[in-house]
Amino acid sequence: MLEAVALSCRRGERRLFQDLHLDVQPGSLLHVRGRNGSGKTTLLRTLCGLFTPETGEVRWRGKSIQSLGEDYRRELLYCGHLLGLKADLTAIENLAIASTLSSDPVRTHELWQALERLGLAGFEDLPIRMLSQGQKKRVALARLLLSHAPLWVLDEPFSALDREAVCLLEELLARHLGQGGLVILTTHQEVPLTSGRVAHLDLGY
Amino acid sequence: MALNPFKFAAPAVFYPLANRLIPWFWTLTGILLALGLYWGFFQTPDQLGGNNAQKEYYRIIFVHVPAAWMSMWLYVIMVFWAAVGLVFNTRLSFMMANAVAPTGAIFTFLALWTGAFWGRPSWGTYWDWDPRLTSELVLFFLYLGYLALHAAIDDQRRADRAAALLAIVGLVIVPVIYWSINCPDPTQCASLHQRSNLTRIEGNILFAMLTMTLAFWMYSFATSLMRLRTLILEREAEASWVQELLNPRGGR
Amino acid sequence: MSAFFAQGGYGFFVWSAYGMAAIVLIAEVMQLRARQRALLARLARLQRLAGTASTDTQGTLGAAPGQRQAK
Amino acid sequence: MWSAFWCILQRDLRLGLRRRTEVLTALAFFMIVVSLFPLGIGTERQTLQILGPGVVWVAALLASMLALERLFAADYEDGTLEQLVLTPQPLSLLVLAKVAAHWLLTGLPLVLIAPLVGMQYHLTPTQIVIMMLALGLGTPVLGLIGSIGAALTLGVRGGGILLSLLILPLYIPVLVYGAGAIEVSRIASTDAQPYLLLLAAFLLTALTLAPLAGAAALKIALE
Repeated sequence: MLEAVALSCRRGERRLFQDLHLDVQPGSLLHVRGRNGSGKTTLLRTLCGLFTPETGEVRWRGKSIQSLGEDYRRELLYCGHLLGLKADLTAIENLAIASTLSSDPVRTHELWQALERLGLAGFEDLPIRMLSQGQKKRVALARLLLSHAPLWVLDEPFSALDREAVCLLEELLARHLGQGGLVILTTHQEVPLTSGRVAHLDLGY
Repeated sequence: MALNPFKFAAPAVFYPLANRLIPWFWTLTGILLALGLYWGFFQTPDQLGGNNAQKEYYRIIFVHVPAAWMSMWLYVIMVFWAAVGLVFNTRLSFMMANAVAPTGAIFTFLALWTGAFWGRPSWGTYWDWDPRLTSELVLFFLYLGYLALHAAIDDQRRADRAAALLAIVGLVIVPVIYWSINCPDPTQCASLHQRSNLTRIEGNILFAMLTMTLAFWMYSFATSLMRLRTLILEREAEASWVQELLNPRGGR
Repeated sequence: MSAFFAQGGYGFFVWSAYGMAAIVLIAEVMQLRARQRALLARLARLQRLAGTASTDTQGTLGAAPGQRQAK
Repeated sequence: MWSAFWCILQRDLRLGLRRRTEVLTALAFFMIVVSLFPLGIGTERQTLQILGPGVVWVAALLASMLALERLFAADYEDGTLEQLVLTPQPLSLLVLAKVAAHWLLTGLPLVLIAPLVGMQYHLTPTQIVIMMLALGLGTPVLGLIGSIGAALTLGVRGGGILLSLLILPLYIPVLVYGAGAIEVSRIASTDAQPYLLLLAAFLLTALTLAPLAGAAALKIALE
């Protein structure tokens, strides 16, 4: 479903990886591992189309993501190191904007339910800047709950999460994979998954 | 993706080619410069133009006009390579644009300086808001903008592409700037007065000026290729072909 | 010859223009040559460092691992 | 698609109003610069009337330049810009929405405060009306062209000064015809008509081309 063909990327003068091939099938999770600076984030951003590779191509459903453009982005959800939340807006406002922009708008009560399920009851209408780092991360993860995008690209999703949130995220990933979704993520801890296949990709060795 | 269409686009192949071309361009520059200066100073009448003829100071024309032309041509060449770089995503094209930019900026400065020293005897002031001088000044700012933006961004790749886009936007807006300076009052838009047409100028002067222009072209090629050679080396320092290049005996 | 330098009394203007042209163009060429020579020297030094480092100690100084075994 | 445009416009307006300082500083800067000139060049009517149009426009250029630096910077720092690029909406439309919101917050106040400035410079009532029209047509163009520069210098050290070096030369046509319109309308306001038409032409061209260049610049900046 998502392939990368002869991908090579360069950051400044350093070549991060060369001739990288990928083929992620529906219902499977690709766990990208590697030391700091081995190009994990660059690879993820290349797969999303944020970074143009020096050579090689990323294909979704057989077609290059450049030619697909908006269609590819409709089926993609990216969570990077930065949470993508406006500090002055409340959690509800942030999620409402994210869902209108993702062109499959969600009714407001679903927003409240999602936040409640992520243990943010009572914090929904506070400006994000008043929340703790862990709570902000949960608001960002609420988008996983609301999104219908089959492809999830997550950069260090488990960072700054407490025990309970980690279990919740694992449950979300399992449910997504169960429905035939794809996940590409980087994390420094093992990913104990209940359903779906886990593949590993090691960079920089 | 298919290998790059044009073979010379690979820096490794282009570097030796540049090495061979540079001496040729220097010799051509030397010959043309000598011929142009000799002809300009010794084979030309002592004044230019019919009625209120310009005295000997008109000879600044042999440096001012070629420099002004080069400043404009090099900007267009810079934008061409910038566009090629953005479209084909080839790093050498961006290096080409970076190699040409400083020389273009220098010619713009030269055009302004020599223009001022020509203006003083013929118009009575070093600076006059004559549309041509003002446009040259604006072009100088565009060059400075390109160089400043490229230098300010650390990541080489983003610097190339950002500066390239700025150059393209600059080229799109330059005609509008030139036009708005030339006819600030749209109702009776003064035609671009003093269209300097070359035919009226006396033969020898014209010959000297064109020779000097050719000399400046050769100079631009030579300096751009030299700067390009250094840029390639700087950016491909780790590449294997650079190691062989440094000790042709091939390691121990 | 002095008429040549006088340029009909406008020598100051003519030679300031040509003088600046000469200064600027020659300066550019000198700067380019110096930059190239400095770069080549630096690369050669890095090369030597990489060369000597690989014979006595096993430290890597940017030389590709493959190249080291090739000795 | 237009719901996304409206959503971003609304979001930025809400953000702008919650952080009123950024809005007021651009306006205050404009007023201060405009009020400084008479102290520098003397305060008799004649010189002020001649210099008025030019000073107003240069101050408008500088004020919009200062406000532009924050156009994308806030979104760049908290990661929302990445999300914007990755939405299934055309990026140039979102850039247009952001520039529109930015103009409503910083450009429009300049137009509304123009009468005050006109009085400071003893401009005739017709000149003040023409000034408001010219500023109304010109300031969006400043925002649109400036947004390209803001995107190019995103996250770059010394971005503010660099932005002005890159973008001010591109503002010259707007400055020439904007100031010209006010200048020539001292006698009859009809004389300013060709100037205003030209400014309108600049606005239409900028509306179509600038967002495309801005979107490309954003993609380059986010790499």
